Amino acid sequence: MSPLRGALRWDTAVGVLLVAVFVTGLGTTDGFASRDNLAFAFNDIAEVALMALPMTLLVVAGQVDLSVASMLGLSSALTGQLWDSGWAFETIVPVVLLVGVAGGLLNGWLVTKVGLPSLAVTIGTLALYRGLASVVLGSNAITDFPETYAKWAVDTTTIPGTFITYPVALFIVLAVVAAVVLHATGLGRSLFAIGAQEDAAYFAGIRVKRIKLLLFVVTGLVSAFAGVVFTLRYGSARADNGSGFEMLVIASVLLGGIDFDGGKGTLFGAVAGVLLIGILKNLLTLNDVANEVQVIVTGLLLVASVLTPRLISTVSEWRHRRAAAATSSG
Amino acid sequence: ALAVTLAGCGGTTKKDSSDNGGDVKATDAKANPDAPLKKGLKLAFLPKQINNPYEKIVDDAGIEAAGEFGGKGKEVGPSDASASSQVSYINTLIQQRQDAILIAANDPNAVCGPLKQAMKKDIKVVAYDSDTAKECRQLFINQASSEEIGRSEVQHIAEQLDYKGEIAILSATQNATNQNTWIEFMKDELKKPKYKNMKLVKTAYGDDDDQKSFQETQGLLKAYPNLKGIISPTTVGIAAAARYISGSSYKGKVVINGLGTPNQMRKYVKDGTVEQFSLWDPKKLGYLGSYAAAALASGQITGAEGEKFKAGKLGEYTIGKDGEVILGPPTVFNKDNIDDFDF
Amino acid sequence: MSQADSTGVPVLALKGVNKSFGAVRALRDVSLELFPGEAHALAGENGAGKSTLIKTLAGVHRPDAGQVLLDGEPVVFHGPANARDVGIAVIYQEPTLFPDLSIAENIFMGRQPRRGLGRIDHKAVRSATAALMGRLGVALDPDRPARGLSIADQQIVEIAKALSFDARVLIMDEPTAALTGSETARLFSVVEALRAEGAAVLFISHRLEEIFRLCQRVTTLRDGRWVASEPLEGLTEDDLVRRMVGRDLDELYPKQDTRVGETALSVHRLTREGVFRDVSFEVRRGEIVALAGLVGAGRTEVAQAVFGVDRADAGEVRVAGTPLRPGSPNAAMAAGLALVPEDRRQRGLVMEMSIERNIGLTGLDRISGGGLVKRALERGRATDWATRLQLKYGKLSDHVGVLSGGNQQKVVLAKWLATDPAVLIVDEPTRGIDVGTKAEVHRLLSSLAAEGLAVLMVSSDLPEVLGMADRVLVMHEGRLVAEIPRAEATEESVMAAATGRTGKGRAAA
Amino acid sequence: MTATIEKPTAQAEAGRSARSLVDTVFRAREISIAGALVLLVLFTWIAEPRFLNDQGVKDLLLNAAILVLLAVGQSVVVVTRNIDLSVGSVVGLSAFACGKFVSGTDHGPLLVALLGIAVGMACGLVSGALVSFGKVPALVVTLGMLYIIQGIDYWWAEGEQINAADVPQSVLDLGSGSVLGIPYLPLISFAVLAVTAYFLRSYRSGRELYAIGSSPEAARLAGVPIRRRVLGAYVFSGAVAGFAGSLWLARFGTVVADNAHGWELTVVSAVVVGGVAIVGGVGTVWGAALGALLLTTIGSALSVLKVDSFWEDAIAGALLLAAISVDRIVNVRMTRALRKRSAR
Ligand SMILES: Nc1ncnc2c1ncn2[C@@H]1O[C@H](COP(=O)(O)OP(=O)(O)OP(=O)(O)O)[C@@H](O)[C@H]1O
Ligand SMILES: Nc1ncnc2c1ncn2[C@@H]1O[C@H](COP(=O)(O)OP(=O)(O)OP(=O)(O)O)[C@@H](O)[C@H]1O
Ligand SMILES: [Mg+2]
Ligand SMILES: [Mg+2]
Repeated sequence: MSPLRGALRWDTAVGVLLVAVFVTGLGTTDGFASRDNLAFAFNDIAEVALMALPMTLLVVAGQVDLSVASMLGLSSALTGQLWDSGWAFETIVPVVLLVGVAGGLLNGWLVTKVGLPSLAVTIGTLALYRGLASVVLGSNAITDFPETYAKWAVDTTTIPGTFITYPVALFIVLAVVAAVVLHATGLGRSLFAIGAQEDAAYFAGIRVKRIKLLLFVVTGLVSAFAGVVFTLRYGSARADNGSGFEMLVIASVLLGGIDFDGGKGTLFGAVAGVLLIGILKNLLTLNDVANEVQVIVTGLLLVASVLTPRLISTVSEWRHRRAAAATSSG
Repeated sequence: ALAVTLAGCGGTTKKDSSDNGGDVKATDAKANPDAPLKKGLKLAFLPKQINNPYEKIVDDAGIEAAGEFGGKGKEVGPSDASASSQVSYINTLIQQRQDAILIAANDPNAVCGPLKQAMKKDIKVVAYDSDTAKECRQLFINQASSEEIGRSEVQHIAEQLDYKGEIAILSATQNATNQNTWIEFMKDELKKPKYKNMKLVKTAYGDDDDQKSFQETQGLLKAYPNLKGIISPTTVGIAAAARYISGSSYKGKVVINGLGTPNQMRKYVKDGTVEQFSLWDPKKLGYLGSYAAAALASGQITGAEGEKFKAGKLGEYTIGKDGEVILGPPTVFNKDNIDDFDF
Repeated sequence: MSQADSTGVPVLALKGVNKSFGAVRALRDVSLELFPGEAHALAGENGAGKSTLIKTLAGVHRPDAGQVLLDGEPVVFHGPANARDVGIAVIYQEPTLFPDLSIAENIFMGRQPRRGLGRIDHKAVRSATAALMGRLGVALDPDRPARGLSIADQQIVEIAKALSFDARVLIMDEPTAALTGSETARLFSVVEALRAEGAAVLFISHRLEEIFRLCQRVTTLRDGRWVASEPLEGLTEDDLVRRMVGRDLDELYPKQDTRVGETALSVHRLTREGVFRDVSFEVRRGEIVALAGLVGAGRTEVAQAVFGVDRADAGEVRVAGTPLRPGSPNAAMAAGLALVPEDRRQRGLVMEMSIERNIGLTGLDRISGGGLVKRALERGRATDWATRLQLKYGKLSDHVGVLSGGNQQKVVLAKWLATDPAVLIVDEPTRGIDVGTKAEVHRLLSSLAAEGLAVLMVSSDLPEVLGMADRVLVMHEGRLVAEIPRAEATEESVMAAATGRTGKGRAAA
Repeated sequence: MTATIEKPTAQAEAGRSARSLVDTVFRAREISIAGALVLLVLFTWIAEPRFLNDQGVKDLLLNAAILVLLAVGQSVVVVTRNIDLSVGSVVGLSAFACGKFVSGTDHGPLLVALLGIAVGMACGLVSGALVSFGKVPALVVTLGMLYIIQGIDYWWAEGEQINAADVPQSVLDLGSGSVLGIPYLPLISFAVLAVTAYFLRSYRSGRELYAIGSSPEAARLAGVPIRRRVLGAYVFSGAVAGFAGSLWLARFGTVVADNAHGWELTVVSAVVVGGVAIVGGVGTVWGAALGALLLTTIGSALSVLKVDSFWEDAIAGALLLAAISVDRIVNVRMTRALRKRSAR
């Protein structure tokens, strides 16, 4: 019974679905399996995937950060503006990352010190950071980033012999770190406790506020870094870079079975969710499936991600009840 | 290289990278003007946004044109017009080994990398409607020369107003490059002595938002009681302005001209609010793009200045500076011809 | 006293009911009959299935097998609303209020009196609530939101809700667990009145004397099985315990004599405006100090301020002589303080987490090595304490939410005892715990104290206070009004202080 | 015994004075937003008197009308501890459906409104059924519905645009006409707002929505028909969004597939700013409507003050944060003062 139920968990199901989609792609679609395409397909979701990692931790702790995409945009705009005014790239990156930390601190401060709900706060900073991005860069687009750095972000540079690009490699490393933190450390346990029952966590001596603040800071930092990667990858800094990514990040995390109410989910699920969205998009596009159909598929997957486990447990409960009735009457 | 630059000046700055990213376009291939158009060419149209009504017309016409010379066209694209969203489609088109990509770029630079890759793989790239950086495509099909659009707008409205009176411009956003170029040419044209009795009082911005443009029109008419004419070189603006005026007391007293689509403007031309307006035929734009791409893919042209190719029923075109091909002067629509068009 | 006519038709009955949750068989072939005009007690250890039985009667659970009979006819309830509509009122073990709504709305939700066009008659709702409060002898403001009510006040609202039905059957799952004597007395007199009007009453309590006071018959459950249904007349408390536990019980208050050591906790002029003021006391090693008082006297708040989850406005707390950083439970824990909170569902436990993880939560650094949590250590810690407290559970990886109320309380105790504290503050340590376990908990506290632990015990259970405490501190309306040594502590002396009838001469040092 | 009676009396007295304070705090939520709104309007008006001329006031009301409507619908869902992220898509679909329906015909506004409401109700029915009967998290489901409805809309529209010229004049008149100088749209929004507010206050089913949001478990035990109520809330929110779609058509005349794209977050922020707790059980539609009015007024004020459009987003975001922070801080202070005042 219980191993069966374990296998039917949604995050496992997303993993299986991911493999199935991948294998289907290999079998049916020309050009899907090529090194170039795979490198591209994964690299194309690198920023969303990077931001999904801290977002997973946040959502497990019952919080959310809707300002990630705006922070990406602000970081991109800043990178562009500073580069254009002659700063050295080696100076720009730390400065931009610091801005990310500051943005995260603001979110975290408003949530922990002022005591506002994170959804409300980050809807505000979503507008604020995006607004600052357009203040910084206006409607300009900055290009001509240094090839020495740009080449590390693009999909044509891969780890020799593989289709793994450097942003993706970074993602893999960070995903492992995040998985260990979430599932094998005391901090991870605390995150689950905070998400499931904040009061109880606080009464157990867990430093709830400090941990939340830390999470927001890390999210800001990673989003700012994603902004740098994005800028280099497209070779174009614009204030509207990555607009709307927040929904994509959240959709991937939710698709991976992370409970938005906090306290439940696995990092594996979130990673599988991100990759599934990326691979599916690539595969559907290769097969000339119209964009609107892709949008519908994303929606259906999200609905299925919560409906399927529900149906499965209803059915198994029902079967169990029948079995119990049978034994007690027999 | 990294070590050198670091040692050299303590960091990588913009100055160091000016000669980065060499020219990929180095096409050694010679043009063969007599080569026949290849059969079964695969052309892909990549609009700014798949739901843009205007680009839909362009692309449909292009796809139809491809049928004429035995090619196959298709339209793919994102549903949001952000800078980056076109990139994954370019990649896909490369994987699908299309013969040519026709793109209306959302961002001249963000699409550059993948387009260069496409050209490396011998996929021809033609920009239309909105150009990419020059080195990232072989041709740009320009709907009309900017100078011609700007000057002709002024000429048209001047004729309607008998060369006297106050006029205003209702533009899109403050940063729209093509709008601003046109407005510069309009101002330049107005400097000519024959317009000495005309005065440009204000340039308003409706942000290509129907409601905003509507309100801006209202504002213009309130603020400048002697206003005699409005030029709106944007399809959203001219339609909103016409809608406001047709339902107001200004109808018949204020002239509206600019760029609009016949379907949007038909009602106002028929009810007399608007006498005439202009636009290039987006169908012809698509048609020309399709033929240009086919000519490239068949080796008739390479994209060099001065080369010539035949674009079906539109006749012969010559490639101008920087690989630009100009569709031709805009069509002027009025009561007599508007029913011949449906877009 | 109208003895029920056992030969008549029961208003409500269960016949051969089975109910399982996954692998747990909570009820097996259980039958029960409730007659009009009779108060019927339901007895059993924690996890015996009492609450499950009640929820089956109330339409919350559907039996897997067996029947619910109403007036002798089988019925199927499709939900609590169904049962309510036929006149069954239920007070559940855990108060289930709407924190954001007013007390009046809480009581009449979905049944508000209406005026024209189906609109709610807000005035009538308020006055009916005020009348109910009058009947219960409390003066809670009908318009006050339920958020922030103490557990006891919440329980009173629940009682008022049940009374508002004019029900034929009144079912009460440990309604008195959080109440003090006087409130309990008031509740009983109201129940007596209802019973006299012909209502059937089903009553659960772990306080046996209450069962004997209120009820005529008792049904005993053990491990989900029916043991006996019999009149209480002629039964002794020991008989009843034997039915429940299946053996004779040891002493209930096994107070050991200990050597009192140096001061472990000292609280000096602690004040939280509007809640309590100027509270000073000491607890020494080896000592059990009880903090008594009426409901709402501010005991819980003092405990929380000492532990640092609430910030005090003034005053100082020292542990072993070192002042504690205020407002930091973390610092308190580091100094050797532990707090078993009153509200176990919100504050004591993370309901969706497993038993072992809940127990591990207070010692994350102790069960980790090299930054990583060691599963074996975590499980060892949980197994150890589950055994010591005789926790009744399926697997340690089960959610604590599925445990019975008493067993949940044990998990909270386990999680704090596992921190090896020097000072243990327990707020209502045995609320909802069965007699057997209660004795266990008392023995445990007693032996821990003997080992040198300092215990501050907040309790509303007077016999417990008298039985266990070396000293009794009494609070009245936010002030510490008396300190009574064990020898002088009697029901009268404590109650006199708690109700403010003592002269200030006896006030705490 | 006497003492027991004495004690609660004292407690109740403290409780009563506390209550009136509590009341003020809760009402303060609406008052503080209204205050912020008045300040903003006054400031802008002093800086630019034309802000409040005839047309200016009309513009303010018109700009807010549709957002207010959506905020009202959203609040009803949010008080039940759920959320409807699909509103933006529903408005888009409904506006397009209405546009397609009237295009080139002379259908009247009533028919258009009914169609819009029907489209919206259908969407709300699906979301609501999934949330209430499927017992799945609302956020995920409605995010999914956002994509699904949007996809259907795109797929149906195929890049088509409905032009004002194709829309019957009677429909456009609804969007631009007015009575006694007040445009129809804000009047309609106000009517919907008032009726909804009255319903939520004075009907059992309205109160039950709050009960569900405050504690679903308690609501279940109290016999509240949770599924029906939640479904009802979604259908209502859908209907309102659909109605907003038809008003969109009436006001703007021109519709494309992605109208109101991305509005879901604006609507949610209006609701949150207006004091409706995102965890349910608390808040009024009046507050939500004020929140919506504040958000749109910030936008209008900035453009009237000729603030560089690049700054608009940043300032709007900062103002939003300031509004909710100040409100929160005031609230905390009041609660603390209240505790100390009840000190004996
Ligand atoms: N929802 C549930 N899911 C799984 N197991 C449950 C559930 N509810 C109760 N149980 C189990 O059923 C058994 C009986 O629990 P119940 O709550 O009826 O005990 P009880 O007699 O009321 O105990 P207490 O005196 O502690 O309240 C326990 O073993 C408990 O763990
Ligand atoms: N979270 C809260 N918000 C507002 N008032 C509260 C809150 N908690 C307690 N109170 C009030 O503070 C006073 C002291 O309550 P406290 O819980 O400390 O009393 P107690 O003596 O521990 O009683 P109990 O037996 O109910 O725990 C009471 O009037 C109570 O209603
Ligand atoms: Mg129980
Ligand atoms: Mg207490």
